[in-house]
Amino acid sequence: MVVINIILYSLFAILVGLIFMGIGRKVSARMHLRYGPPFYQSILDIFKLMSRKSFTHNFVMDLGMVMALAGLLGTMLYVPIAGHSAFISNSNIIVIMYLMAIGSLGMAMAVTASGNPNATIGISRALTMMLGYEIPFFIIVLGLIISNNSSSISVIAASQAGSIWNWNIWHMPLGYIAMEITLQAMMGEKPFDAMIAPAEVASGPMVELSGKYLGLGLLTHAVSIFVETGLMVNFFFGGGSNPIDFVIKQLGIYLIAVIFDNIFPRYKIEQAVKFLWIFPTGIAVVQLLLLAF
Amino acid sequence: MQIINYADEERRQEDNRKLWDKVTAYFRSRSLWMLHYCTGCGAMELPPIMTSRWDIERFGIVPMATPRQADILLLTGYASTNTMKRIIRTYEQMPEPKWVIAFGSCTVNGGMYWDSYNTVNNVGEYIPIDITIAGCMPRPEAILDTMVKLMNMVKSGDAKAFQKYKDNYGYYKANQDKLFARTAPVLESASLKYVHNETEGSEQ
Amino acid sequence: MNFDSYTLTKIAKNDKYTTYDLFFGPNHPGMNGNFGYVLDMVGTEINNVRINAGQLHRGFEKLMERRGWVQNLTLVPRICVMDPDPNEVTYCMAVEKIMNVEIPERAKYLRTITLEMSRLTSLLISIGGAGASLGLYTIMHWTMADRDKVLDMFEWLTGGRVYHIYNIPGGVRRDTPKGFLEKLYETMEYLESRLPDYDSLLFENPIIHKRLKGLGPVTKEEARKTGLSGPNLRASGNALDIRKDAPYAAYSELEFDIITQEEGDAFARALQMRLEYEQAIDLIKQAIKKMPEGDVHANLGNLGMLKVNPGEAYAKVESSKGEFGYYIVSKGEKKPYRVSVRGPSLPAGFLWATKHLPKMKIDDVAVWMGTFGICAPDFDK
Amino acid sequence: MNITELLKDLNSRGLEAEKICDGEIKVIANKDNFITHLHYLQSINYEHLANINGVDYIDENEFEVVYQIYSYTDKIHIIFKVRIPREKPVIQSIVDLWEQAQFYEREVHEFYGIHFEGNKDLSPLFLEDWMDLPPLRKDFDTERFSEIVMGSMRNGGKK
Repeated sequence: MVVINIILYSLFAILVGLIFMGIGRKVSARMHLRYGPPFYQSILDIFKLMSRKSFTHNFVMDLGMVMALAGLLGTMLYVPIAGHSAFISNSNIIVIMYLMAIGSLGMAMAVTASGNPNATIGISRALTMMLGYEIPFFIIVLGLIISNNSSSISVIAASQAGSIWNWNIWHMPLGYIAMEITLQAMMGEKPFDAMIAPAEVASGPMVELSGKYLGLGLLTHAVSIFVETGLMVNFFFGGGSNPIDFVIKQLGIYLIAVIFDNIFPRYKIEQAVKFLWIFPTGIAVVQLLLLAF
Repeated sequence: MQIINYADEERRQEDNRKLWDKVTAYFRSRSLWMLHYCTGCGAMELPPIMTSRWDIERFGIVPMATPRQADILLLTGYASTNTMKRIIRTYEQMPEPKWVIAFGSCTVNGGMYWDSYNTVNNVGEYIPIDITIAGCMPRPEAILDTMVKLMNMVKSGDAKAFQKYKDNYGYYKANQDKLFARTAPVLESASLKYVHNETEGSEQ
Repeated sequence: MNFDSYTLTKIAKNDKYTTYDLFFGPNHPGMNGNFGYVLDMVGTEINNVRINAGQLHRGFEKLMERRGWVQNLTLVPRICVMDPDPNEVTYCMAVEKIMNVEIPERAKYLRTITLEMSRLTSLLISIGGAGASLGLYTIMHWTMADRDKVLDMFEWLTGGRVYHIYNIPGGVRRDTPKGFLEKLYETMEYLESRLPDYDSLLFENPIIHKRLKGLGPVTKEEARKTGLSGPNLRASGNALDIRKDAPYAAYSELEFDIITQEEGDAFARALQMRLEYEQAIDLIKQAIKKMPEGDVHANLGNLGMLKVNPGEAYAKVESSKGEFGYYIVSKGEKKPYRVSVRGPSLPAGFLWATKHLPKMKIDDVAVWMGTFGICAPDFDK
Repeated sequence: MNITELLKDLNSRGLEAEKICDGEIKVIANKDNFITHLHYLQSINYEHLANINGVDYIDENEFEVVYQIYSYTDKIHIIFKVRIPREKPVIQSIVDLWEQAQFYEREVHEFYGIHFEGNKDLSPLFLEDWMDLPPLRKDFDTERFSEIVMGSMRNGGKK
């Protein structure tokens, strides 16, 4: 039963993530004054990529890509979807934060194995960016833990149930603002997309990925969108009463990120880390102090 | 050396591909990624087809940063000898299946640069081409029409130039060598060349 | 063996793995055009730069010696695909200078209009490209969509979208179609109404300020001495413009000021482009209002058999990127004896690359190129 | 300095200067001492070097190196010409005067085979593995070259 659950939850997360990507592309297109691709375009892309021949450089590259996807799927299983989850766990935030790093590390292993300098610069930027957003993210999470006396996401989500006015976004608005900025960096959207910057490092980590590897990379991205927006819904938007409610809230959060993505140019990596360490961290610290005292 | 024409051969036969091949062909045709490489001035008409007026992303066609990720190689205009070298390298880096579209008259027969010492006349002699677009430069409508035509060719399985490259590699390689692997001057007049050496300069 | 610190540093310096070559272009999304730099990198910092040009070399100057005077008109606009009309006008001006022909008044105004429209299309690409190299693709899509409106007007006037071949020795090819000038005026008003959007998205964006200010500075004196021209020269504080210094076409009859910036950095160059874009709209409006009636072409006989008397001339035009100059030598034959082209991008693309790129981070290369408005075909020829 | 004064000044320095039209003069200099003249021109505010190009006068068996110089203060363009023999195409480099000259000189070297003494880097800029005559020389037949290497055909192969 648990195995079937895990497979179903994974497929659900991938599907939702891919459709979100398609809708995001459509929204960007409308902001560019274009018509845009159909909302299921990303699914077509994945099928095509999986059917192509692909180049591998060595065993580490194969392993790394699978590890990245597996790490993020593992993270996803700990995120409660409207109170449901694949197996019984207390969905501890610390575990999730720990597992989320595996995705990035797997990607780092895979792309550095390719030996392309663009990919190496790109992934070193991605890891630096992780260093940048983990600190404000952890401070926000600390605030949530303190206010709920629990590090379980299920508990945090359940505490907001009932009315819309129970949502944490009203209780800790500063934390929400900090999280919104941090989320932009976590999803790698502009202005924090220095790692994939096509004009600088020719799409960074993805430079040497072809066919199935790029497909796995896209799937990883889709799952990461699901996980990160899911965390946001659980933290600040009451976790949703049913899965459809949950997904709609996720979509809203994703579209805010997409809109910001389209109106900002990108920071350099050092500017981005500096920004993340000053503004969201500062706001989150103020929120933490307000909650603590 | 004989060149096998797959498109004709295929049309004579019935469409006896397996269902799975048909399905993959459909997905491939709906998600063609093109390489972001402006080889010549034809690249100037690519931004218009990517922006609001013609918006090629409707068909799932988006520019990609590196040859590894791309399905279509666009030869946007004349290919100089140096560019041809890079085009071949780029083409060989792309994973299969891959398709090539040649833009403009100058890729077909040299166009207005037919007698230039540094531009290739027929790009099709060096790498296999699926579709060529005539004109200098082709209008965005022509490019869009070509893209849709390529989508249909991919869907029906006619676009097989990349297999032609593998099967007739000897022919293409011989042409490429003729262009790049020159060891001696081509024209006799090269013996007139004055080579300056330092000792001569210092005697004065 | 005795390893003192000196030997160790020497070994570290000679270690071939401390630096690596990164090919920035020709196949790179950040590169505009088929051109490249080979960057010798230490980490993410550039140590040295080698120029990897010649991918667009077609031997124009040789081909022009082989073709007739009017046949060459098909070749010249291809030297710069973004900004083709200055090439045609410069070539025609050089031929007219040798032949000592005065072109009709109306033709002068029409030349002015095509030149300024061409400047609009080119600057729209440059502004959009500068945004896109920083990841702001929205501005790229907007400017490209607006550029299409100018291209439509070009198509109506000349029959071609990108290459027009409208200017011929002795004037322009044909008179304006009915209703063209009114529609052009409307288009200009539309483009002007789009400017606030560009400003709020690009030029007032705090991240753009952060990225561009202080990047790649050029001082006033250096800009004059190293052959920079056009917006790059004026962005460093030099009030110099060929349209004022050596007026051609109808510029002496139009009213405009030379726009300058003081800082000379990448942001000043980007802002300069945007201000010149606004000025070009204004110039077109003025030219439409002042447009005289009359012939559009001086009678030079059968143009296909055109023979130019012996002589030589250098003509230059202020294009959107700087000075386009044509030096033509005629020996009184059906073909030019020598045509030499001066493209505006060489000082920026070659000399300033070797000055600015070392010690720059890889992040800034694309936007540095974008603000200089480097157009590879005009030095590759 | 206006154009007549400039012509008088240049003629007094032993240069053949001639007016072409308004704001444009032609100067012919000797290959041995042209650098001093360029130096003088630069000192009187002729600070913009627009281009260096070669011309192949094959009938006279001479190359001409042409420097396009412009003064932002006088608004006068000078076409500064130096002739050198075709058999021995060597001329002094002006890299010390204008930095951008090194690239223009590389270009002229590549296309005409003219050697610039004092320019440290004259490696090919545009053409790769070029073994024939420099292509812009008049005795280089580009059509024949294209026919042999790229298989181009005049009139599509019809005679």
